[in-house]
Amino acid sequence: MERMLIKIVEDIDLQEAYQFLLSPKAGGIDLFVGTVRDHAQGKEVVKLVFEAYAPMALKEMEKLAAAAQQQWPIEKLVMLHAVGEKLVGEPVVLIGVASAHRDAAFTACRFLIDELKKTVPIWKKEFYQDNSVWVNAHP
Amino acid sequence: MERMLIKIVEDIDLQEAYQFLLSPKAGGIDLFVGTVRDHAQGKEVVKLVFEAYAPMALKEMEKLAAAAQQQWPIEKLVMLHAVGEKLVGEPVVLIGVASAHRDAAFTACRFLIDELKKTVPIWKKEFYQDNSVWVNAHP
Amino acid sequence: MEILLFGITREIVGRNSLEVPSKETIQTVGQLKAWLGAQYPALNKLSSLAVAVDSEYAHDHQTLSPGQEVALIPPVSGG
Amino acid sequence: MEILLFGITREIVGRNSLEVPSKETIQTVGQLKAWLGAQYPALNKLSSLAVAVDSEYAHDHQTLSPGQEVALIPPVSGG
Repeated sequence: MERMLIKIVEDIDLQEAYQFLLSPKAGGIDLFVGTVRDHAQGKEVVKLVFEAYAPMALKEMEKLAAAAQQQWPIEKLVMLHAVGEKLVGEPVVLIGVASAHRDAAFTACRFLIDELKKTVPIWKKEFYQDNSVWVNAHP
Repeated sequence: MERMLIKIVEDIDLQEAYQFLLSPKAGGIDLFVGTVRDHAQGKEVVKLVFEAYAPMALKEMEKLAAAAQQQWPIEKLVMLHAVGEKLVGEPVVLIGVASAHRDAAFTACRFLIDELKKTVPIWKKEFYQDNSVWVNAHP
Repeated sequence: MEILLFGITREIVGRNSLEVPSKETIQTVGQLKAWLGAQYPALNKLSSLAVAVDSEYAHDHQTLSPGQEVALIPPVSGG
Repeated sequence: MEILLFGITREIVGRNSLEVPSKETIQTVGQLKAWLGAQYPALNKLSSLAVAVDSEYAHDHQTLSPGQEVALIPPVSGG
């Protein structure tokens, strides 16, 4: 049985992730979905564009998944990240963890999204009404 | 705009909850889904049956939602609990929180499921191969 | 006075609700619990037993009045 | 040696990848970063700049060999 679904995708499919996570041994599933917010740095956001160094991003996500599986008893794990243009309200990242008990599901899910933001080579350009910026690029 | 969706239902509809939670002001959505696990107290579970004192359960869930909204900046909030017979793998409870930042979404979601289990008048009867028991009823 | 029953209390009593005979002089939640425990000793073996009045958890000293909706709340186990 | 470029480094250089002239004697990741910083001073203004070798983060002392896939990794901002 495949326990991990890790992909770079055009569009996040919540239903696909949920179906993958369902397991007779799991009592709790925690799903985190990151969506495009209409504001950032006090400005109105029009859209985001995501770019990934896909082979390395997948490798880094797999390392995080392995680290989570060593720390917590995980039945199933999903990590999906979208690339391309995303409008306000659209999902851009999905992390899902199914475990026998909810504590592991919550804790591992939180760990995975926090670490993904630190190490996975994916870049976000934020487009405001008047300009655009690569997020985190400058101090 | 309605910010809270709180219901006792026959069947949990993840898609309905997700659509309700999407908001231009939200950057993070945390969704917790509790499902029927195939084992409990070291025994094989065949099914669960849930029973609610519905008017009071809704009132208690609304109190928890209000308490969460006072503690964290929440855009949208969903609490769904199923009643009736649920088989292994089926969802029985769904908590969803959308917030501008993920910290509030995770923390409030965890708070809501933890508190729901303590105070909301819903009862679960676990059916094993050979017998059945009302969970938590006895010391 | 009618008492709504759920979960294991429904199974102990064998019905969905229970009528407290009007001859009983039950004025508070605590008195109701004592009377019920005497009628149905299995209720005393539960991990806890709360009473809800008009769908709110009630304290033992709370006075019961006619027309209120009263329910027994055995240990909850939702989620 | 070809260097893959992403995000803001792609915009600074103006291309998806960059060829390091073979006359340059670049043996380590650190030397590559120094050379790039001299050619494209805007790279020095980034919050951080990592190099990946064969899709793994590389240390400055790591030696570069022909045939490896080398990429510049500006500050990530996924999620």
